[in-house]
Amino acid sequence: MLSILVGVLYTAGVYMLLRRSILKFIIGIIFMSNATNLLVFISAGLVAGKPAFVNGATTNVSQLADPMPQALVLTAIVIGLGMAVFILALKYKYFEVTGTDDLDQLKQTDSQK
Amino acid sequence: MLPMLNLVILYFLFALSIFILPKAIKSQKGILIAFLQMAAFVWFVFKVPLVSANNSELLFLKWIPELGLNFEFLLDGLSLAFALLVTGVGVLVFLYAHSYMKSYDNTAKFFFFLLLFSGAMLGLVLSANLIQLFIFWELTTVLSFFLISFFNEKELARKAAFQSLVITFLGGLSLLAGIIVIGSAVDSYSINDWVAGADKIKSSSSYVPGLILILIGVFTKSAQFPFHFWLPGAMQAPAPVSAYLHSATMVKAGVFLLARLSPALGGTDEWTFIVPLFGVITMLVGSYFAITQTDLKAILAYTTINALGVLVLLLGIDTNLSIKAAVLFLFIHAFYKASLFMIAGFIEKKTGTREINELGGLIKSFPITSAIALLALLSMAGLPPMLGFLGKELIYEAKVQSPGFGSMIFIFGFISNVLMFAVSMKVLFKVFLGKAKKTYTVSRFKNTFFVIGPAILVLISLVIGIAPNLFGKWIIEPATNVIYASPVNVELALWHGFNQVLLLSIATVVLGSMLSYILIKYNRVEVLWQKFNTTVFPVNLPELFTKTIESFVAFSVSKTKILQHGYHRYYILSIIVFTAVLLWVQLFVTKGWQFEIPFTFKPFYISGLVFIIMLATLFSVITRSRIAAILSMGVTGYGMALIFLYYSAVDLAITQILSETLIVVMFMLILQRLPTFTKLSSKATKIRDLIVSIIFGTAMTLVTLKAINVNLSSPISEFFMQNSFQKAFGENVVNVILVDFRALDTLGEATVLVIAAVGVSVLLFSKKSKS
Amino acid sequence: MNSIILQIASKYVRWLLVIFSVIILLRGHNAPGGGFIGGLLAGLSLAYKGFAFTPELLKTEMKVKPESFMGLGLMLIFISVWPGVFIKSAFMEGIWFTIPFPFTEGYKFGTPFLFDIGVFFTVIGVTVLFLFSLSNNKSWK
Amino acid sequence: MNIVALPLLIPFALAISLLLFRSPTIGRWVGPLGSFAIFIVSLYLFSNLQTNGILTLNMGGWDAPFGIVLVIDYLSALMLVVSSLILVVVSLFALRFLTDDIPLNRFYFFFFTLAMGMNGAFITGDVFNLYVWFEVMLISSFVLITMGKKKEQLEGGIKYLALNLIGSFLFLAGLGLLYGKTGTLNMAHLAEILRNDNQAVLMNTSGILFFVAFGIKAAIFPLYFWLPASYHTPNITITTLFAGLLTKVGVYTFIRFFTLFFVQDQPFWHNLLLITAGFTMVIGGMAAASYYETRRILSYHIISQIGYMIMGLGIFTPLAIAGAVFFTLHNMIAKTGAFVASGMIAKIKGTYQLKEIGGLYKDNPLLAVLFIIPAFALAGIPPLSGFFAKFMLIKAGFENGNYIITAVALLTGILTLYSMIKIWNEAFLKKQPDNQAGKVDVKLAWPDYLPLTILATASVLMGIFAASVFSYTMEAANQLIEPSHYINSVLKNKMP
Repeated sequence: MLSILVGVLYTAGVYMLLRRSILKFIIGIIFMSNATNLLVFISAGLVAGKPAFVNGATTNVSQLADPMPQALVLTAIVIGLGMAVFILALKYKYFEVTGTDDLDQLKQTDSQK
Repeated sequence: MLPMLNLVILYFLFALSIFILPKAIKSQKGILIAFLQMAAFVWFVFKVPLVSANNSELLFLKWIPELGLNFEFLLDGLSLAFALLVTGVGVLVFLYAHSYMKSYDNTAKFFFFLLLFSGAMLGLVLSANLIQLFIFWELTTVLSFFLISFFNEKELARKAAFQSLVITFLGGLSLLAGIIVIGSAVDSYSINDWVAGADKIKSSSSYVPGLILILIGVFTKSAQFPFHFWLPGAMQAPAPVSAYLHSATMVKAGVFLLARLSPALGGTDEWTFIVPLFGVITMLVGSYFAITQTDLKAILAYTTINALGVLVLLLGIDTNLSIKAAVLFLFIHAFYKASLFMIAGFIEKKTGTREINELGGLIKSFPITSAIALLALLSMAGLPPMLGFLGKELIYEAKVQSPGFGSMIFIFGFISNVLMFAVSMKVLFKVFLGKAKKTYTVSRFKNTFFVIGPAILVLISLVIGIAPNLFGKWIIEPATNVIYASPVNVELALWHGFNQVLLLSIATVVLGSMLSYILIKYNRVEVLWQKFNTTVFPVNLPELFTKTIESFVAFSVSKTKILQHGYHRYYILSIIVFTAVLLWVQLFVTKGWQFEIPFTFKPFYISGLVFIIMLATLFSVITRSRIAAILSMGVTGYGMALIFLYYSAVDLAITQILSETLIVVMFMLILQRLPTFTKLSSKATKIRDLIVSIIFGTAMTLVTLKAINVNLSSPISEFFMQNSFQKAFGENVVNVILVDFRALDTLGEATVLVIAAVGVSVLLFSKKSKS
Repeated sequence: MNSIILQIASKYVRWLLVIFSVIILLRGHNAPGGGFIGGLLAGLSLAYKGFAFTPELLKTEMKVKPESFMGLGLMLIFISVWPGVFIKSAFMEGIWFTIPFPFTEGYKFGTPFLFDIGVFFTVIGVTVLFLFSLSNNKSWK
Repeated sequence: MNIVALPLLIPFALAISLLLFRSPTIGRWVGPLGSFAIFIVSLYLFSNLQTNGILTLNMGGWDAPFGIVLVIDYLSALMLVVSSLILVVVSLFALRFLTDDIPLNRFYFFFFTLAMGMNGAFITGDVFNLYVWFEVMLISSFVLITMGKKKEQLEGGIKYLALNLIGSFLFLAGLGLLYGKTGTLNMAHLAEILRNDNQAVLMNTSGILFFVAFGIKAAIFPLYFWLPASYHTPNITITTLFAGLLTKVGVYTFIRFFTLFFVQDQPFWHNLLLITAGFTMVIGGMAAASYYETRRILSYHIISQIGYMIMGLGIFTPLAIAGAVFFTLHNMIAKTGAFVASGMIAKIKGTYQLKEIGGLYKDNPLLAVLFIIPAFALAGIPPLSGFFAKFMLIKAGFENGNYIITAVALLTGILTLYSMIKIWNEAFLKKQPDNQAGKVDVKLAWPDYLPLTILATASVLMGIFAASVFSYTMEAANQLIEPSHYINSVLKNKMP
């Protein structure tokens, strides 16, 4: 079920990436980011209701949820946050400079001179 | 034997030092270099006795032995013959250049490159490792590029330099490939190993492709048909360069290599078919086009092509006679052609033209020069008592006796010789004899260096022509022995009886004289002939070359425009499609889809949650309101946080909520300053994008499903859980991983955030906004 | 968004949030929380004031620049890297000692904790700088 | 004391100090001196490696595969040394060539974070850690490329960023799958698991994700589009920094991953690598031939040359991989040199357009010499560094029977030469065009020549001392082809 959600999120992400609006593009990026995080999270297996807290008394650790992917996803979320904000700022700046939201206007750097 | 290496190094060091010479000496650098060449020449002369006893010296230095790459300098009959040519002609050319280059600026550059070239050429002919030889080979290519483009502000010179560079570089690549291909058969690049393993090479499957690749290299360098056309173009170079590179040395590099490889690769059917074939064609092309030229240097260039053709032909015939003839002709040609080029340069300097129709009767103004030219032309025409006569006789003999398609070769050789004779006579009568169109005054002393080079060369030619035996024994025989790989007796004599060959020579002279008479007497014949040539041979190779390059560039431009079209979305599209295709291929190949899909709706509230997230996502995609899109994106994010929470990831859920909040806040901050959505894509585009997205999305789903089902090893995280409390003193394993077990990740992550923050501030705070 | 309610509420809520974030940070090692979460919370609480009033006000009011927060945070991280290599064997190796605390076993303090505090400050600085930058516009109300 | 972490920590400390102290004077000193310190440390580590074998450091004292381990083998060390040399050069270059719209100390801040990310990527022995360093490097480069805030820079930045972000996501997804399947992130441990398991072929799907992710970073066909769209937009200093380093990190990871992990279904991977390599070479070369702007020519040229490196990996013999490594090292130096030269030309003439300039051969012979060395090195003309790299690759290709790709590689050499000679002909040999006659050239001072002199010398030395460079790269290749040594060094304390 969750893997289908991954697929849906990727589909939505890619579709949004392929739109011409800058804003939609960023939403696409965030969907992709979420999809990837979810993928990482679920690919290591899921354990419900047993978070990885241990103390001296804990013995049977193998029943707890795997904390590793959690840590990885946490890192990835934070990195994704940084990236997302930066791209937001970049697109905003671009809009400020050029006054367009259309990605198809981004042709100048590829044109022959 | 170290001197050989030192000698080559000396050349390079000396070349570098040209730039730092004190001014007073700097102006005499031509003479200075001539002394260096002289010393080298003498050193080689002293090696003659050694070599004529059929001994050789080898210097072996390890370099990168694993690659088969070593320094191997070999001095034997063949390399000595070439080394003598390189240094001997070098002396004279530098003396000549000393005078010739006086009127130009930047001569330091010129002498630098020319001397470097000299060193590279010397290194080339002394190389016994083929990769080492290739290195020097490429150096000569590059240096000749610099020398041809010496008059760099002339477009023609640049074009010619570029053309010769591309052709010879192409050939160089082919040569390299050939060397590697054949080298892998005997696992060595040393010529000695090649000769020793000749049978192994010839029977291996790589022989034919390797031979062809090497021959392409040889043919480009030695201006064989159909690569010959760069050589006339190269006449844009200053005269010393033409005299040195394009007659005596560089173009002979290919001939040298052919001779070097002859014992290793020669003698097979392929060799005796391909090599003479191209030699004959080149010989004919050279002489045929030489006759209708009117530019003195162009005539010389085409006759050089002819001579190179003859040399290749003789090496290809591969009999002891033909090889003997080849070695002899090598010297003959170097002698007369270098002197003629020098004289041509002299004439151009003094008269301001190279057009033979504008010249005439130069003997009156320049008697000495003209006399030298006369002798050189006689040698070229193959008349006694010059060395050229000897050569021609020997060549005829070789051709007559050549196996295989000997008679054909013989007929073509005869035609070519007739043409060559006519060309020589034409030049002689049109330029030096006949009516003077203008008289030139010359001061006697300034010309010394101009004349001394050609004079010496012609004199040698004359002396050896009359008394050739010593020369034959000492120089020709050792070289022939090396090429033929078995002892050959060389007896040379100017007069060797009244025989078939002499008859041929007489016929050549008679026919040639008639032809040249017609050409000189009736200018119209020549003009008509030229017209005939342009109609019958409409393909102008240099132009074809330029056109090919141009059309290739045009092709590249159009293809690049198609690929680098600038549409950002299509870049993404192509990446996604590429990924999706590869993923699907892999899914099929590894049959990853065959296992069961654990499709359950339990627990139902998670299913409900997933359903809501999907709806939110979908809504965010299709809505036309920006705020709605962002908020539903937020819902997706919070939904994910709930999933995390359910599946035991408390910290993760909190982080997700907070960062999602932050992102939504950021969006809201700039939202009002961005334009509203407008409809930009057509329906067809949307459908296409949708299909691509779905293909990609399903691929990812399947991949995920697969991942859940494969478990190759138990995870390392159990270690963390066991040690988190005891060794790292923390109960929250996730946090302990972040700050202790994998703290380096967190360090990087914090750095990413800081960079992003500073980056955003750099981007948006600006003292002066530039647009 | 210049609402009075927000402004009044912010006075109290903000400080509550900051205190809460510090608690989150401190207990992070043993319970959900930690530097990231705490930092984000604290950063958002500062931003909250920005929402309530104007970011310009916050900018003038804040005595410490966000960049200094980040610098301090990274510095703490950097410092926490070193004790391990000198006292034990490797960079970043955890060094722990116990601060005696009345009525309990004592509070364990170590370089990983220092590290976490560094992260905390860094994230505060980053969040605030993000908000400053993106709201850096005169039309913003 | 085990100082393997220093290549990471030095730039980190320098970046912090630049964040805290923002005086330009400090930046002026910290930049070059800091880079030099990194260079020295790299050299020290390299010599240490030669005596002690593979160096490892378990961060936090946690044994591999549990903690993050830093590993320096020959490949890492060589990349470290050369890249830190590039850092030194670019830090000097920046002093003279950065324009006013980019504050120097800000530049150096991102410069060092970039260096930190790059060094981290080179020395880490942990795949997720690699991802983190990739991101550090990427976000630094995102900021750098947009720093001038001009329209085309923002535009190039958006394309660059978007495509690279997709790469990052795929990388991360691949990582998740990898962990999900194997339960470990340590490279050596992964390699051990994947090599001893016949089910490992199921990993190929994650392999694809890595292939695309690294392909985007390394700019191979058909994933390279971001590079020519963006590389010519920022200040030449920044372009130079990117040109020498960024794509090569992608190549590094390619080599690392496809020698360590994805070795089960070799024909598939090697054919895929070779096909993409061939297209990359040809299309990059063709595109380079079609431009008349130095930075664009050189940008496409980067792509073309990436093809050679990937080709070496695809042939997959020790010699071929050594050739790929050699080629990468050579290319980092020579390519940076070519970009530096183009920056110098542009500073003198005020434009990158070849049609508007000329006459430099006469006016500035020193620059001519300094340009032609890296240019010919790139074209593979002996005895400069490029020749040996190319020779190794071609030899390996022929000996392994990969005739087609080798022929393509050889013929691409012509395209390379053509584009280099085009710059030479137009900028140096040709006369200044008449319509530009009025322009006054900017005179360069001696510090302007310093960076290029270092690079040209390095390129020549690499040719002269090709034997030792060869033996290093051969060592690297042997370690890569036979990774048991690597695995054992990393997992020496592995708990049962």
